[in-house]
Amino acid sequence: QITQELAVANATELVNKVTENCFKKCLNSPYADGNENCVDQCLAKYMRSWNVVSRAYIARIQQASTSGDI
Amino acid sequence: QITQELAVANATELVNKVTENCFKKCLNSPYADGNENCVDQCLAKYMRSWNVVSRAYIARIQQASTSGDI
Amino acid sequence: QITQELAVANATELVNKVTENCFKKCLNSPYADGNENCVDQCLAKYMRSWNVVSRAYIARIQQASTSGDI
Amino acid sequence: KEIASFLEVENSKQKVQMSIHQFTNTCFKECVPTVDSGDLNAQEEQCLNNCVNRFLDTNIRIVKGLQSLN
Amino acid sequence: KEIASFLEVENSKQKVQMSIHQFTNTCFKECVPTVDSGDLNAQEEQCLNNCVNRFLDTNIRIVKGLQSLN
Amino acid sequence: KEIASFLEVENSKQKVQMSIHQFTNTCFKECVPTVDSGDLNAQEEQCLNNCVNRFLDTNIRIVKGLQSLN
Repeated sequence: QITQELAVANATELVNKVTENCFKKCLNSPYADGNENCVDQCLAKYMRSWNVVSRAYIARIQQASTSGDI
Repeated sequence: QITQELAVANATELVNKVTENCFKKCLNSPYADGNENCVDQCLAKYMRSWNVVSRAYIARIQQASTSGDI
Repeated sequence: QITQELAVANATELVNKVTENCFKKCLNSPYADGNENCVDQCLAKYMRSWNVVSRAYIARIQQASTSGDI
Repeated sequence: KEIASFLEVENSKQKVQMSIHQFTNTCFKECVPTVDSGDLNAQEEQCLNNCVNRFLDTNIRIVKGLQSLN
Repeated sequence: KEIASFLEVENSKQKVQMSIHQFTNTCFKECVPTVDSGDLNAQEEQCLNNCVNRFLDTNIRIVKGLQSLN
Repeated sequence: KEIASFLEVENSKQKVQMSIHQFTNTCFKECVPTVDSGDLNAQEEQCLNNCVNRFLDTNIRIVKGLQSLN
């Protein structure tokens, strides 16, 4: 059950961060029009970025735990 | 008592956000002088904005709950 | 034990804030090279700033508690 | 059981409040660039309204987009 | 009872610490634009001092302004 | 005892997840300035990789710097 709560916390954090970032990149004051196409592409880019960052970070953690360093 | 604690949390959040926003809009580095007039107007504008945002958000929530969408 | 937990929370907050600020001031996209010299100086400046801010804030608190104002 | 439903209602009210704080913070920054009076002018008010609605549109689109990835 | 007053003192010390973190973060960004040595120069130090004091002035003015609305 | 070690593992997994959220948020802002397709180009991907590694370098350097002050 704890695992599930953490998964919800993670999903919520992801939704919040993507919304914030893509709102800023795709929409501008005075916000008269939406930009769904940009939002969709931004979401795709964000998820790809998440994967790149994730791989890079985990590679560093493994490297550090192998070399005994942190 | 819980209701009261939440009211305090809300008031604190409001004070913090208004302070941050109005400090940024009314004062500039090297911060030699204050600008009380601007801070007062900024607070008034912020509270009016809070009301506009609040009405717009609640209208969306009601619309969504009526149409069954979220 | 509580005191110790708070000390850890404080140290973590400090590390996070210094890292964020010095990363922003010393490194730039596309992040090809590091800048250890800048990071070291930035850390030194941040700690000195922390001391200045700390003194100024505590002076205000004492002044307020003396005058009965907050 | 009554306590549980009381807590649930308080919790969802609190979430709405916190969202209003967040939207006001985000939209005030973008829609109210200057402080020269305590009133909102017509453009500012329109911008705040649009901002909330576009932010919610973006949020909903991203949630749907993420669900379709699963 | 002793435990309660111990916790209260720890809690208010912790709040002061967290405010110092927040002020240092805000004021460092504005008052220390470049990192070319580990020392603060006179203007930077003055700016940091002013920044804390103006931030607290703003905070107090906003709290009073909100109280007068009630 | 098994519960304690389960919680510890979950806790450290959660910290890694939250760090990935934070790094993606920071690095996406800097490395992905425009959204004109859903794909990352080679420079963006390289920048994201570098960004994570430089951020971690900075973090480690600051932790070591703070330890040497004690």
